[in-house]
Amino acid sequence: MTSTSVIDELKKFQILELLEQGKRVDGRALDEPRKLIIEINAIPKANGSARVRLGDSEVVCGVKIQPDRPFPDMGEKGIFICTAELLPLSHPSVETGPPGPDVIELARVVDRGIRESHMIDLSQLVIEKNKSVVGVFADNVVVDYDGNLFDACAYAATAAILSSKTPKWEMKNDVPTLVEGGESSVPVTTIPVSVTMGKIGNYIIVDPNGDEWNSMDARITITTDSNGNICALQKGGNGGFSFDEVIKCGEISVKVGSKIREKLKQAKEGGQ
Amino acid sequence: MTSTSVIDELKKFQILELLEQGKRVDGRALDEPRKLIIEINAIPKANGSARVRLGDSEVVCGVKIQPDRPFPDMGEKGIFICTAELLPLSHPSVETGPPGPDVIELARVVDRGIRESHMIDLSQLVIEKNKSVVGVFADNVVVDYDGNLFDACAYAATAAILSSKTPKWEMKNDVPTLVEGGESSVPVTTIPVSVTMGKIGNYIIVDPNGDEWNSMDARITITTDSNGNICALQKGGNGGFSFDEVIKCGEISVKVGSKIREKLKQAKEGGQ
Amino acid sequence: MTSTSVIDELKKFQILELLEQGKRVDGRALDEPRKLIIEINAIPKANGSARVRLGDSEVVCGVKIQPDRPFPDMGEKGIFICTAELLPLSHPSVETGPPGPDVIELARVVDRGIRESHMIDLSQLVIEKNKSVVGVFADNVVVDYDGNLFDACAYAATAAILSSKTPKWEMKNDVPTLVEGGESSVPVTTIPVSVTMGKIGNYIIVDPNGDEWNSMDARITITTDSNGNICALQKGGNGGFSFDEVIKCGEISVKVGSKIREKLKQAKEGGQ
Amino acid sequence: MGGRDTALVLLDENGIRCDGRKVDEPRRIMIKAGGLKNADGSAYIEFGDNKILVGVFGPRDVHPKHMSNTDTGILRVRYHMEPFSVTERKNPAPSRREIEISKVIKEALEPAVMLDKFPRTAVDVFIEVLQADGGTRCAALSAASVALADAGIPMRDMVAACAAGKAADTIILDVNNEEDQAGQADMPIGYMPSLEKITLLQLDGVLTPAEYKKCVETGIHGCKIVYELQKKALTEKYFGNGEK
Amino acid sequence: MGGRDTALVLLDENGIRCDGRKVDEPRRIMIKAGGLKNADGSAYIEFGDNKILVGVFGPRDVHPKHMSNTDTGILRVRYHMEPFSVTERKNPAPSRREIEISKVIKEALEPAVMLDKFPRTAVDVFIEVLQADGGTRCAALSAASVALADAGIPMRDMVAACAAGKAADTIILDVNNEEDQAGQADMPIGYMPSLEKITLLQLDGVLTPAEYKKCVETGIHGCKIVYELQKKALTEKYFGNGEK
Amino acid sequence: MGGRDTALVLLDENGIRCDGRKVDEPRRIMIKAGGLKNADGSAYIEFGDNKILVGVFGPRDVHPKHMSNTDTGILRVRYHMEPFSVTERKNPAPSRREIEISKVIKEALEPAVMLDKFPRTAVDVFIEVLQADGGTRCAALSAASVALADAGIPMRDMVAACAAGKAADTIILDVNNEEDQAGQADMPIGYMPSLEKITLLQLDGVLTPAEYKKCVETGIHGCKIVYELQKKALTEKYFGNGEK
Repeated sequence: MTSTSVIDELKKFQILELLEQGKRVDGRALDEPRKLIIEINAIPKANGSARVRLGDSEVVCGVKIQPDRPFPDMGEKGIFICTAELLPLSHPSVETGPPGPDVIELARVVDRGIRESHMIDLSQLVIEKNKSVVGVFADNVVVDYDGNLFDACAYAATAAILSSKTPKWEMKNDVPTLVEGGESSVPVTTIPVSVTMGKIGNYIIVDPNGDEWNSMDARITITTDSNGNICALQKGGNGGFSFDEVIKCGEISVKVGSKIREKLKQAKEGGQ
Repeated sequence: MTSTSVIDELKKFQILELLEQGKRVDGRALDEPRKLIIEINAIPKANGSARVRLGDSEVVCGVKIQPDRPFPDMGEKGIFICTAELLPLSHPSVETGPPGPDVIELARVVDRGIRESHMIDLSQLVIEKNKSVVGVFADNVVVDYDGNLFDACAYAATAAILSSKTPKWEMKNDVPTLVEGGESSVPVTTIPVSVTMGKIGNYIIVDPNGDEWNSMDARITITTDSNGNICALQKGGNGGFSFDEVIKCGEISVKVGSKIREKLKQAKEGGQ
Repeated sequence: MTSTSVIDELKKFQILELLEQGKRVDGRALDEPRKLIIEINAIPKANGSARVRLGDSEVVCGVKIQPDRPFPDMGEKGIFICTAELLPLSHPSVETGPPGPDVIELARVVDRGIRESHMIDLSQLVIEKNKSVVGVFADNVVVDYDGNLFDACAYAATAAILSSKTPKWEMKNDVPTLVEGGESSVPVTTIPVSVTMGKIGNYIIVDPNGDEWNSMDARITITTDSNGNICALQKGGNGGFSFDEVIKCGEISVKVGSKIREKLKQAKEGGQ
Repeated sequence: MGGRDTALVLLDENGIRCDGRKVDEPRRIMIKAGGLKNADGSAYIEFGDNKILVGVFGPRDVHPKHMSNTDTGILRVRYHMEPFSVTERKNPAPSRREIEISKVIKEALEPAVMLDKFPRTAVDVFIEVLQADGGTRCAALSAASVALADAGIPMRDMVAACAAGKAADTIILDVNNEEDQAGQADMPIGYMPSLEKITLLQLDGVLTPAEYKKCVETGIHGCKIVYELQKKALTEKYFGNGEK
Repeated sequence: MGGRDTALVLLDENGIRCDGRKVDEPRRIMIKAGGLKNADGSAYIEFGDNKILVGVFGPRDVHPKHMSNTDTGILRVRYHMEPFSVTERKNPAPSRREIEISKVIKEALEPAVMLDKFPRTAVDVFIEVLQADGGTRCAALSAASVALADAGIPMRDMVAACAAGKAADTIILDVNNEEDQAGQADMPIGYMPSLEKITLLQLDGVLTPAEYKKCVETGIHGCKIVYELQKKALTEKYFGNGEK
Repeated sequence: MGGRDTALVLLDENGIRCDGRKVDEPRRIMIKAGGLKNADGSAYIEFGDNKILVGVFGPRDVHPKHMSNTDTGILRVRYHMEPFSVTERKNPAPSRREIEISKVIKEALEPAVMLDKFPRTAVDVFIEVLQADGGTRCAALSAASVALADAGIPMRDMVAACAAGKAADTIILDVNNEEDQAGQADMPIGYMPSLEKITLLQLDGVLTPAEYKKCVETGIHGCKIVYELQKKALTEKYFGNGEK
């Protein structure tokens, strides 16, 4: 039978005690994310890729772009799918096998943040209406874990998409056929940035690390777009937020998000 | 390790003792089914539906009708598939996950009872020969369990099919396309009725409730059609029947079946 | 917790002691395979079949030949797939359920031995280029186990393919259609023979039986073709081979293989 | 948000929505406590055209044992859609969407349930969507709270849930299926009115910071309407003319 | 029943069936007891073109232990078709049909096996259909009885099995594949001749009550023919010229 | 071997291969020991265009317990390809090919690892192919040896791996993707250079007995080159300027 370990309890106590003095275990301000390192084109044979470290959490995202059938009733739009997987080498507690609810939620939240921002202009990814469209698959794999994978995966996927080149296909004899030299950037309309905040006691902290993640009462992930609008949100954890906290988290996500967005732009420029 | 519980043993003893006096635990005659309540159109957005209570067993059946590819070598017939699922809220012992042999047998017996009676005239459900046909899917979900799901599901599926309206499709550009206003009843040729009997000691009882179900030595489910013919049968349980018992069960199924058939007809009329 | 049983240890000790005197537990020479009995056409309704006993290991292989879609980029070649399954009646330790790594390796090694020899001329199995090809499926089922299934399955599959007749199909209205009376042998270019050797201590033994299989440090399976060339190889087991041993095993596989090849040819002749 | 083009008028010149509602008006809601024989507690909700049944079992033993917790009870939630509940017949295998919603509803209920009162045991909440119409997770969460109360599970408060959203550039209450497909944003909210805590919050679709605030306020307003109906359902069962 | 239209004459003017048999005549049946080295008991049957192998293990320990029963032994049956046993190559994953037939055969054997003689243990019956030709479940059940006897499992009686059915408006014994596809009814029966108990009974297809009675009688007649061949197979192995 | 027809010149008149290498020259190889924070040991290899990450955990407890062995530790290996590692996006479910390669690599490592030093426990080797280019199993095995050493697992020797093969009727070292697709034979070899033992050996494609011998010799030559780079990687981490 499981039981909250004494060490976990002590860590939470220490984290809370520091927060009451306005401090965090790793010295950050409450609204300060960890150091973000973005390496694009880490997987050169993919159509786009990025390797991202957020503190000691590390994610590799590869983008594959290939022709696909459109979804029913969506014949005038390309396909975008974003996944996330925790590799067993990322942490001793990760098990192989089909993903559990935590990983499924992670993948779906990262996917929705990008999807709802309309980052990729899917209407430009049609080969032949109702018959063949371009599919953009952004697969995240977590190689090292230290909390807050929501943001680490979102940044990896966004950076990988920004770095992606899509081949060009035309229909020949009803089959999508590659057009040599037709490569272009993926059509991007905005840069979504997810900011995840944890609630410990009555404190809201940005980008919780692994120890903070284990001590949180609740969390909220808010994605904002280049216009500073909010385009996706997910509350998690077995605690609740007050109305004021929810509004405050919205404000933090806009402010922190705009700084991260600059880093993503720089990474793209640097990689070109 | 499992072991037949003492309470189960005592219940079986009590049931047998009463049967020796010609009585059942709930006061019914040996060949008397429980009270049957049929509510049709319980799921208005489905193409047909019914909510059925047989004693304290309760089943909801929804029918979905949609174009499908014909089975190989069956290009001149529509498709009929009937399923059954025990929802975990129907009884504390039900587990989530893939269905076990009991539930698979339940679904297949209910499906065959309807299929072998030729209730639905599948030859009328062809959109274009060999290319596209109409599929009728009758999905039963059990929401409360008190024995004899074979009959509860069969009645729910039959009532739901009787209440169903099928849209009309025509092939346009090789795609089945909805014809507005083309709705009609599903073509029905007969009304199959399943009657399940349990054998306890040397007694044959109709429609065993939950306690009787746990005490049975063997069971038999016989489906009859509107002509009073027998069109499907399934013996179950780890006991056997004599030749005379099998013939007697056939007679009971015809007699009891005709009464249930009237209730199914009334429910259809009432619902229109 | 598992632990090597004392009986297994004693058996291994006995096997080694005999090997030091140049003997095997069943009296065979070190490079002598067990008695091989091949019955072809054991499953007359299949397109080809064989029942093979290698000592007390017994395998039934049935070949089904049917039209299929070609693999992408392989539109000018038919399909060949060989599988292997351990039936639970073959040994008390076999469990039902999806195959484990051992059985997956077995199936893939048997498949590759035949595939890499180019035994079947797949270029002759095309119905219409890029659209429809002939698929040859050779499914092995193990019905009795006494070691060395690699060779028993390979011989069963090879004998079954040699005995196979393929129907003829032509495209009519874009559908592969059977041509009556068009039956012919499967086009065969060579007869691959797999020879499996075990290493116990410093001894190399051919065709290990069940007890020898449990005592092996490592094994090697080498397939040779009718020209005496080596066309597939798989090392297994948690020990290693020296360079000299690997070369010696190659020589044994050519020598033993040519004898087995004669038996396979005879079985085919005998069956016709 | 789908954001599909459509000829549908989501909001007319008089501020009336496509289904005749005002901007801050929820759909028809009917909640019934109890109803199932075998479940320890149950509830049935009709929320617009949603029809959802919830059954609760527990506190009961946990199998396998190592899944239990010596310090607290655990809550397990399964959100499940029937094959016939949606327009295209649904594959019976649990979808990733169903798994995520199960988790989100579980985490929305946990702050309300006094799990520490029954360590080593589990409370199981089984949600069955018989007919779906947009906003199933809010309807399901509202019914689940009633079913937990009906099962006698000690609770700090009930969680009431309702979505707010944006359509035709206006913040609206209780987004229906058409508004969800053609609209601009959907924000499901779960709220404990007595404790003033938001326990479920999601958003799909684009909102300015000001709209975001308005949307949360509107959703909480809807939750309070639902809360009254939840209490009424329990009152009817336990103090009314008995179960119908 | 498929009830497909076909030019096939199922019964000619002389009462002879499409494969040359009379109405009450079974197909060629060959049963062999034993044959497998590793199984505790085994049998092989050819029943028309059916070729079926059965292996039995047990009584043996049950894993995991909580599946065992302190009061009685348990019987486990797996009916399985090889990929090459049917016209279209079969997918190796167990089909719902195979799972149902496994259960039906298990329940047909249970009245015959004295399971109470070996509590806490299991007897496993593995049925492998090498070639299928209509009536596999009856052939499988008949062979399984012989394999259980060959394994020395104490039994009250053997279960013999044969189907009856209806084709060309006539009740016939031992429906073959063509008759099953084009015919009107198929009724597999499992029967313990000494104890006069029907332990397997299924029906697909339409019968009047009178035909129903005739059909059961005809099937039992077939079971008695099979029963003699089962006994002969065991006699040959244990008292004959030894195993061939 | 695919043996596809292709216009590609695999070997020109000067004995230079399609990627500019000589017949006995391996591709560019870069090995780094360490790198992951949470793993007990790790390594990263670039071998041609292969990019592979390996993490090792253990010795650690085995769950479930009955999988452990009282006499020895056990080694568990998972070889896994990322969806984006190959030309066509790979389905995330483990393929039969991945399961076989996991087993082959496990059996290639076992002779090197002193498993008897830590009975009842397990060492887990997780291999992640980030980018694949032909010869992944050799690159993976070479990196796994370094990761095991980095984790401090006691070893008899390291296993170095490299493939040899045949293309344009010539025995060549370290077959690349084009040579594998269009070539005549591919023989991956895993070798412990100090103990002179071959622990991985496979062959696809046709070789005469003489070519077979040459191919094994060539492969072992390649393994020795890899071995030096493995030792260099460990030296750099433990005795160099520290981890970069």
